[in-house]
Amino acid sequence: SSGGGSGSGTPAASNGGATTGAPQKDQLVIAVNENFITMDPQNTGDALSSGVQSAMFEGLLIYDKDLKLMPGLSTEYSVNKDATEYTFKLRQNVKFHDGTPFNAEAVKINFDRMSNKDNNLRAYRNYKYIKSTEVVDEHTVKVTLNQPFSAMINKFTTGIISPAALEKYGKDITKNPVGTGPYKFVEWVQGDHLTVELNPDHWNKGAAKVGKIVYKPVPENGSRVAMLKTGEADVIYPLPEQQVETLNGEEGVKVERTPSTITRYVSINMLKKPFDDPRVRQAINHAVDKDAFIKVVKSGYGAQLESVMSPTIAHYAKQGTYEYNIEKAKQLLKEAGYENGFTTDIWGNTNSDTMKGMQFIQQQLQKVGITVEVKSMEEATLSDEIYGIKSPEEAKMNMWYVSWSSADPDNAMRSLFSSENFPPAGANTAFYKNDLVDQSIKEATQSSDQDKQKQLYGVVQENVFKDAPWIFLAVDEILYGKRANVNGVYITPSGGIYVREAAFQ
Amino acid sequence: MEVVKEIGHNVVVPTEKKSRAREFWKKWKKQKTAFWAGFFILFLFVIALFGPWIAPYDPYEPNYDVTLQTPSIEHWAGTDEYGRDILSRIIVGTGISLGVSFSSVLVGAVVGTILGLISGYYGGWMDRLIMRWSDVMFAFPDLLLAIAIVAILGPGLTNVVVAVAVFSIPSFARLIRGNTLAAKEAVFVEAARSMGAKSSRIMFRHIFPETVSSMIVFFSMRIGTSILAASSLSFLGLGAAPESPDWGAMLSMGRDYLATSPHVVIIPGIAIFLTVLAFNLVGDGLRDILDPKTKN
Amino acid sequence: MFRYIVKRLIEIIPIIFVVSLLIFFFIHLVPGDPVRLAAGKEATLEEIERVRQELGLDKPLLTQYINYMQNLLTGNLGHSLKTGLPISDMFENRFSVTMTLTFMSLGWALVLGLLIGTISAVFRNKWPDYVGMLTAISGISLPGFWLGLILIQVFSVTLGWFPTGGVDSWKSYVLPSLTLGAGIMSMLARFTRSSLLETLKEDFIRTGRAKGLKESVVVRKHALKNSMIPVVTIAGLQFGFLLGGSVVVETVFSIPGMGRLLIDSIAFRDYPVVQAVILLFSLEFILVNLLVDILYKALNPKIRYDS
Amino acid sequence: MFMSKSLVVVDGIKKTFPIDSGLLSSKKSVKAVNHVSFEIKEGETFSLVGESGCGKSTTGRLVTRLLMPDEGKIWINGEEISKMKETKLREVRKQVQMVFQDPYASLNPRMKIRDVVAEPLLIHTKLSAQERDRIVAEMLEVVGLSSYHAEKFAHEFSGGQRQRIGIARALILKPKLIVADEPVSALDVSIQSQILNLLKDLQEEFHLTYLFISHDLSVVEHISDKIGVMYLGSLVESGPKETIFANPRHPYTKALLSSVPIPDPRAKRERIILQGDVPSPVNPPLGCLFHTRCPFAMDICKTTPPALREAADRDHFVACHL
Amino acid sequence: MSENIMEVKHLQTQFTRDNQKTVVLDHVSFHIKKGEVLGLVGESGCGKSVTSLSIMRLFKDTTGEITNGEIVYNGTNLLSISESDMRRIRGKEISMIFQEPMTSLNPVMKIGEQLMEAIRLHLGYSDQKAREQAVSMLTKVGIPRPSEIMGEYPHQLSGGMRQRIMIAMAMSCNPNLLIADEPTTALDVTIQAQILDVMKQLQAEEHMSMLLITHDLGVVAEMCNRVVVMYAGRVVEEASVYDLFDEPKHPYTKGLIGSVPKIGQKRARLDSVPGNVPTPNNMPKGCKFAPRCKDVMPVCWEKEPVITTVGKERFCRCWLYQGEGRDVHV
Ligand SMILES: Nc1ncnc2c1ncn2[C@@H]1O[C@H](COP(=O)(O)OP(=O)(O)OP(=O)(O)O)[C@@H](O)[C@H]1O
Ligand SMILES: Nc1ncnc2c1ncn2[C@@H]1O[C@H](COP(=O)(O)OP(=O)(O)OP(=O)(O)O)[C@@H](O)[C@H]1O
Ligand SMILES: [Mg+2]
Ligand SMILES: [Mg+2]
Repeated sequence: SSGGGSGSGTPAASNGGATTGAPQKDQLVIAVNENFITMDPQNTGDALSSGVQSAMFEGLLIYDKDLKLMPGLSTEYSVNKDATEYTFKLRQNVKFHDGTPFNAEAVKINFDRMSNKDNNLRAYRNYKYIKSTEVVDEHTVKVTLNQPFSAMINKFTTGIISPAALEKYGKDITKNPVGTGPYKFVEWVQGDHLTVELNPDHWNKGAAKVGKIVYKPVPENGSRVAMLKTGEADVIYPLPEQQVETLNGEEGVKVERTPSTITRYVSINMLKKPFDDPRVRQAINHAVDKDAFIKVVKSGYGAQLESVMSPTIAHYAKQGTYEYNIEKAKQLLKEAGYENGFTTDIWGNTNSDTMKGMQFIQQQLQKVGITVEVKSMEEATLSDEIYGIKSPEEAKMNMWYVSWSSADPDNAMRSLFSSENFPPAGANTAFYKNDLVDQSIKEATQSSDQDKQKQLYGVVQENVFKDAPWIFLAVDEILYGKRANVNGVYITPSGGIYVREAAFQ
Repeated sequence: MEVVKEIGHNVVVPTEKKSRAREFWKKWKKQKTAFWAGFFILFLFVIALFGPWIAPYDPYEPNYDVTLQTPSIEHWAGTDEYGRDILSRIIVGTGISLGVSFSSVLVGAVVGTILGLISGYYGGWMDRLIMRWSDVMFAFPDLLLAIAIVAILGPGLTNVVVAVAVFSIPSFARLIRGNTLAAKEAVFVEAARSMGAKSSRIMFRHIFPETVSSMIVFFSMRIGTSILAASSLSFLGLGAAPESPDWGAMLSMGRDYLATSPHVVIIPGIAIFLTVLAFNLVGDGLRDILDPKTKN
Repeated sequence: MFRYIVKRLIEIIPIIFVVSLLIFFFIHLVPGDPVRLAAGKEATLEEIERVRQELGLDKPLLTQYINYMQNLLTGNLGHSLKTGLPISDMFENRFSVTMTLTFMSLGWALVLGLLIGTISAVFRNKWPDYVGMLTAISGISLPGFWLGLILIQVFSVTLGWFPTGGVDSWKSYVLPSLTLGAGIMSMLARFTRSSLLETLKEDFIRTGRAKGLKESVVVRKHALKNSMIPVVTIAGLQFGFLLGGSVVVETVFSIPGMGRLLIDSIAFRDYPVVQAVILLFSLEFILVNLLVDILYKALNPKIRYDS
Repeated sequence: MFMSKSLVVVDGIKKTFPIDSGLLSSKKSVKAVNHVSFEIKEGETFSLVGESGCGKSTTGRLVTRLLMPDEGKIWINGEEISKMKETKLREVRKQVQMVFQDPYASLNPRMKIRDVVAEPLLIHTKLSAQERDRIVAEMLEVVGLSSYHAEKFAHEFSGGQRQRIGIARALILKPKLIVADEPVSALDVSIQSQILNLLKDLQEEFHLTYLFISHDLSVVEHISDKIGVMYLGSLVESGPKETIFANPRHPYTKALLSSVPIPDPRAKRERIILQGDVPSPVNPPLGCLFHTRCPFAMDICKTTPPALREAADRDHFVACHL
Repeated sequence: MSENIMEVKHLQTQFTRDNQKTVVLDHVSFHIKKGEVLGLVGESGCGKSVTSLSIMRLFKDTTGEITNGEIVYNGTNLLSISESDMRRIRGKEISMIFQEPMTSLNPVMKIGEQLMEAIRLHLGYSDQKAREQAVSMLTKVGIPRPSEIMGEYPHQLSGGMRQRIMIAMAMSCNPNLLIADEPTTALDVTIQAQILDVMKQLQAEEHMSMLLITHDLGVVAEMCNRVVVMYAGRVVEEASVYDLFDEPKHPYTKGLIGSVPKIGQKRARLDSVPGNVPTPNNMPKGCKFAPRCKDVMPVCWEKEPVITTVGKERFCRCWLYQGEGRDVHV
C-alpha cells in the first residue's frame, strides 16, 4: 500500500489527508473512537476526554504510562497517620498557559471549586472529603479531609485549571482549557478535531518534542485502521482485536498491547432466584470456558480474570480461576436443585462486542441446561432499567454483561461490592452483600497504611471471588496501533493517552 | 331488434369465461426473466419453510475450533466467529429475513397506500395533515422511533414488522399521493363519479390500480432496505433474537470481520442482493402484466 | 406562484410549532434518563437529584416545554445536557458539513441515477440495461457501512486518491457522498428508467424524430425533462433518507456532522440537542418538499398551484 | 299522448374556474359558463354546439352535477340538484347518465368490459353476480355487442365499439336523461352513423331524453329537436332545429353553418371564414363576446353585451344587436 | 425524373403482437404527383397512419417494421438509405403533421424552441435567423402575437393554435412533401375551416406536394386533387376527387359517402356501413370487406380481389369490377 512508507511521514500530506501538510513532520494525529465531551478536567466522566486533557493539564500528582503515581505540580507530599491531612510542596516556576503563575493560591481555588457542592462538578464525588485547603506559603498547601480516605491520594491527579481562566470563561471553561501541561490548547472544532501545540514554557521542557498534536474522533473501527495505514493517523486507539491481523506485516505500522484496567464480567443479580444460591453462581462460572471466550470474543487478546479486578491495579491479589468443567457445573446445579437447568436472560448494550459476548455466554450455559435469552438494549434504556429502579427488589435484571474500568482499588471494589452501593444508589448491580467485605472495604478506606490496605483488599478479593457475584471472564488488553516512527506515545492501562514524551524518530 | 341485427353480424363465437388465474398464468409464463425470478422467490419461500431440515448443520451450534473459516468442502460458505456454519444460517435465516421484510413492506404499502389515496383524492386539510405528518416522520430519526417502539411494544417478530412498516408508510403515502393526484383527473374517474359511485369505490377500484405500477417498483426496492432496517432493530432488542440467523444481523455482526474474514459479510450480502434482484425482476414483470396494454 | 410560495412558507410556522410539541413530548416518553448518564454509574442518589435540578429536569414537563418554547422563540436553542455547550455552538460547523454532504450526495445521485436510468431505458433489455439494473440493486442491498469501508480500502488505502475521512477539502466529501448517494442513486435510476420508458412512447417523441433530430437529442431534449416529474418526487422523498442515512456515513468517514450529533445525543438523551436537530431536519425537509413542488412547476408548466 | 313536461330545467347557471397566473400577479379565473338557461322536455333531444372551449362540456358536467354551479339552479325531474348533498345526489344519478367524448379515456383500462358495464348495477342495486351478468349481456346485445366481448379490456376494441360500451353502461340503469358529451366526435364517419342511428333507436325504445353536446352541426342537425349555440360560455342562440338551420340569426351560427365542409367537390359556396381565434375566456372581450371575430360588428357590440331575446319565430332566442 | 414526387410500391408493414406478426399494410401502392394534394381516406385503423409512418420510417420503440416494398422519393428508395441519410430527409424534404395536436407537442418545451429546433438543424440558421424564420412561419399560419407565442407552452394554447403550430413546424424548412395526418380531425368546424384555408394557401404558394390523410369526406372534397381509399391495410380505390364523389365504385366507398350526415338532408336514419373493420389478426380470407358488404358474392368470401384499373387513372379492388380492366397490382 502506498501509505506504508515510513520515516518522513509525508504520505498523509500527499494523500490530501487530515494534516495541514507541514513539510517537516511535526504534527502527530491521534485517532480515537469517540467524541470528546468536555475539556474541564474537574467535570469529566469519560476516559477519552481525560485522555486528551492529560496533554494540557496536570494534577499535583500525575499517572505515568503504567499508572504509577509520580510527581506532577507537587514535588513531594506527606500524609498524616489517619490519612486525613495531606501536605504538598508545590513545584516552583510553573506558569499556566495564559502566563499566570501556578502557586498555592491557585491550588486552593481549584480545590475549593471542586469541593463545593453547588458547583456540581464530577470531581465533587472525590473532593467532597476535603474539609479545607490551606495556603501554607506560596508553594505549600495543606489539605484536610473530613474523614479518613485512603484513596484520596489518587484523586490528586485531577488537573489544575488557571484561576484567571476560570474567572474569565466561567461556564465556558469546558471549551477553553488553560492548564500547565506540556501542550497548550489551540482549537476544538466540535466533533471534528482538537488540536494542541507544544508548550515552550513547560517545566519539563524537552521531554515532549512533537510540535502539534491533533486528536480526531473516528468512530468506525475500519476507518481508524485505514487511517493508520495511509498515514493520516499516527496513533489509533482503540485498535479492535479483529483488525490486528490486517496490520500484522503492514510496513511502517506497529501494534502495541498493554494489559488494561478493564475487567469483563457478567454481573449476576443475587437477590433473584435461582442466583441467590452460591452453588448456581459457581456452577455458571464453571460452565463458561474463559479461554474460548478470549479466543472467540476477544480474538485472543486478553487474559483470564483471576480476581475481581485487573492485575494492573494496586493491591491486586490473584485468586485463580473457576476451571472450565461442565460436569462440576452440572453437579453444583443438581445440588442446588436445578438438575434440569432453568431459563433466564442476559442483558447488555448494543455494541457488537457485547452482543458477541452475550451470545457466547448463552452458548456456554446451554450446555449445562440453562437457557439464556439474549436481550440487547440501547445504552440509555439499559441504564434506566438497571439504575433507574426505586428499590433493589424491583430490579428486573438477571444477568448483565458489562465491564468496569478503574485506576485504584477503592473504585474497583467499594463501588461494586459495598452493600451501600446497591442500585439505585450505586453500581453494585450484583446486589452483593457480605458483612466481612463491607467491613474490610471500610477499614481499607480509612487507613493510610499500605500493608494494611493490601491485606484488607486481599480479604475482599478472596471473598468476592468465592461468592461469585459475577461470571469472571477476562481482563482486556489495550491494543493500539502506531506508525513505526512515533515514539513516546502510550495508551495507559486505563485508556489514558500519554503524550508527555511524544516524539518522531 | 333491428339495431342489433344491423351491426351484429360479425359477432364472434362466444368463448367460455376464462378464469383470471389461468389468464394471469398464461401471461406470466411469457415474462421470462420475471418468471425465473419468481421461481427463485418461490424457492426462497420453500427454503424458508423447510430450512431447518435442509440446513447441513445446526445453525446455532458453535464450534470454537473452526471459527471464521473461509468456504471449504465441509462448510460451503465458511464459518462465522463462533464456528457456526454460515450456509446453514443463511438457509434457516431465510424465513426470518424474508418474512419480516416482506410482511413489513406489505403492511407499510397497504397503510401508506390508503393514506396516500385519501390524501391525494380528498386534498384539502386531509391532504395537508397527512403530508405534514409524513414530513415529520421523515425528519424524525429512525433510531428514536425505534427506541420508542421497543419501549412501547417490546420485543417480538410481529413488532419488528410493525416498526419497519412504520418507517415505510410515509414513503408509500407520498408516492401514492402523487400518482393519485394524476389519476383522479382521468375521465374514467369522472365517469365513475357521474354514475354515482362512492368515494371509496372510486379510490380503490379506479384510482388505486393506476398507482400500482410505481408502487410495485418501490415495493421491490424496499425489500432490501427493510431487511437491513429489521436487523438494526434487532440490535436495539426488537425483533429477532441476536443469535438468530437473520441476514441483516449477520451482515451487521460481521462488520468487524470485514477486513479479515470478508466472507462473513459477503455471503449474507449476496443473499440480500439476490433476493432484492429477484423481487425487482418480478416487480418489472408484474408491472408489464398488470398493464393491460402491454401485449408482449 | 409567488402567493403559493408565501402561503406555503407561512404554513411552516404552525407546522414547526406542532412538530416541536410532538418532538418534545415524544422524546420525554422514550425511556432513559439523561441525569443518570450525566452523573455516571457511581453517582449517589443525592448527586443525581442535584444534577437533575441543575439541568432543570425536575420541573413538570409542561413547565419545561414552556421554558423551551420561550427560549426557542427568542432564537435560543438552549444548552446541551451532555457537554453544557450552547447548541448553536455545536451546530456551527456541523450544519454546513452535513448540508454539503447531503447536497453533494443528492447531486451525484441525481446525475448518476439519471444517467444509468436513461441508458437502461434507451437500451431496454440489452446489456447496458442489465448492468444498470445490477448497479442499482447493489446500491440498495449494500449496507452503507460496507460500501463506505470498501471505498476507503480501494480509494484511500490502496490508491491513495482520497482521504479516509474528515472534512478538510472537497476531496474529503467524495467518498462519503458516493456512499450516501448510492441508495438514492439506485432508486432514481430505477424510476428514471420506468418513467423514461413511458415518455418514449409519447407522441411528441415521434414528432421530434420526424423533425430529423438525432436519437440522442430526442432523448436528451424531449424525453428526459418530461420523465423528470416522477423522478423529482422520489428525489424529494429520499431527501429524508439522506438526513437519516448520513449517520452511517458520518460514522464511517469520521465526519463531524449533524447525523452523528443526533445519534450521540439520542444515546445520551440529550433532549435539547435532539429537539433542536429534529426541528432543523423537519424544517429542512419541509423546505425541500416545497422546493420539489416548485421544481414540479418548473418541469411541468401545466401544473397549477391553486386550491 | 300527454303534453310532455320538462325533464331538465336550467336557470341562469354560472361556473367560474380559478386559474393560476404568473408570478406576482393576482388570481384570475375562467368564466366557463355564464348565465346559461334552457329546458329539455321529456323524450326530446337538446343539442349544445359551439367551438372548443366554449363551455359545452362544463354545462354538461353541471347538469350531471359533476361540478357545482356557482350561481343558478338546475332541476331534474322536478328536483333541484344544484346544491344537493352527495348522498342524495346518488339517487338522482340513477336517472342521469353520461356518455363521454373520448370513449377510450372514459373506460377504465384495467377493468374488463363486463365490470365496466356492470358498475352502475353494483353501485345502485343489490343484484347477484349472475343477474348482473345477465343484464350486462342483454345490454351489450342492445348496443350491438355480444357477451363474448365482456371478457375483454377496453383497449381491445375499436373506437365505435368503445362508444357502444359507454352507451351500454349509461343505459344499464334505464335512466331518464342521458348527457352525451360529444359521443361521436372521436369516431369515423361510417361508425359515427352507426352510433347516431343507435342513439336514435334507443331513444325511441327507452323513451330517453338527451342532452347532446357536439361541435359538428351536421350531426346535430340529424339528431336534435332543439339546438343551443354557445360561444365563450354564453348561449348566443337557441331554438328548434328547423328554425336554427333554416333561419340562423346570430352571425356566429351563420359562420358555423357555413364552415361545415360539404362532401362534394363541386359544391361552391360563400364561406364565412372567421378571423382569429376564440378570445381567451380568462380575458373575455367587453361588450358582445363575438365582436372580435364578427364580420358585422358595430360600435355598440364593443361596449354593450346583447341580451338573449326571443326572435321572430316561436321558441327562437338570439343574443345579437343586429 | 417523373412527375411523381413519391411512389409507394407494394408497401408491406407489420407489427408483432403476442409474438405473432400481424401484417397491417399489405401491398399498398400509390403515387403522389408534384404539387398535388393526394387524399388518403379510410376507416379508423385501416392503416392510414401506418402508411405515413412507413414513409417517414418512424417505427422506433414500436414493434413495427417494413417487410417489403419500395418508397421512391425523387428517385431514391427511402427504404434502402441509412438512418442518418433518412434523418436529413425527415423534417427537411418530407415533413409530417401528426394526428394528435394535443399530444404531439412537447408539453414542457416552449413553442419557439420546438419550432427553431428543426430550422437550426436543417437550414443551419443562427439562433437569431431561426427565430425570425419561426416567427414568420407562425405569422403565415395565422397565429396572432407570434413572438409572444414563441415563449409559451403548448398547454397555454387552444387546440386550433396547436395544430397551426404543428403546421408551421412542418412547413418551416420548406419541405417538398407534406404528410398531414388528419390535421383537423380534433378541431371544430370554424377553426378547421381556418386551418384548411391556411394549408391550401401555403401549398399553392410553395408548390408543395401533400399527402392529406383524413376520414372526413368533406375535407377531401374541399382539398384534394386525387383520393386513395384504404380499407383494412389495402388500397381499395383510387380516383380523382370528382370521379370519386360522382361515381364511387367500391361498395365501401359508396357506404362511406352515404353515411355522412349532410345538412338539410332530413333523413330519419343515416345510411351506414354495418359492422367494424376486421382486426388484423382476424382477417377474413377473401375480400376484407366481404363481411360488411351489401353486394357480397360467394367469390368474395373465397379469394381476395386484385386492384384493377376501372377508368382513366381509376383503380378499384372489388370482384364487381374484376375483368373490367387491366390488373395493376397483385
Ligand atoms: N377544471 C377546470 N379548471 C379550469 N378551467 C376549466 C376546467 N374545466 C374547463 N375549464 C375551462 O373552461 C372553458 C370551457 O371548457 P369546456 O370543457 O366546457 O369546453 P367545451 O365547450 O366542452 O370544449 P371542447 O369542445 O373542447 O370539449 C375552457 O376555457 C376550459 O379551459
Ligand atoms: N405501434 C403499434 N403497435 C401495434 N400495432 C399498431 C401500432 N400502430 C398501429 N398499429 C395497428 O396498425 C393498424 C393500422 O393503424 P393506423 O394507426 O395506421 O390506422 P389509421 O388508419 O391511421 O386509423 P385512425 O383513423 O384511427 O388514425 C391498426 O390495426 C393498429 O392497431
Ligand atoms: Mg368538451
Ligand atoms: Mg391514424
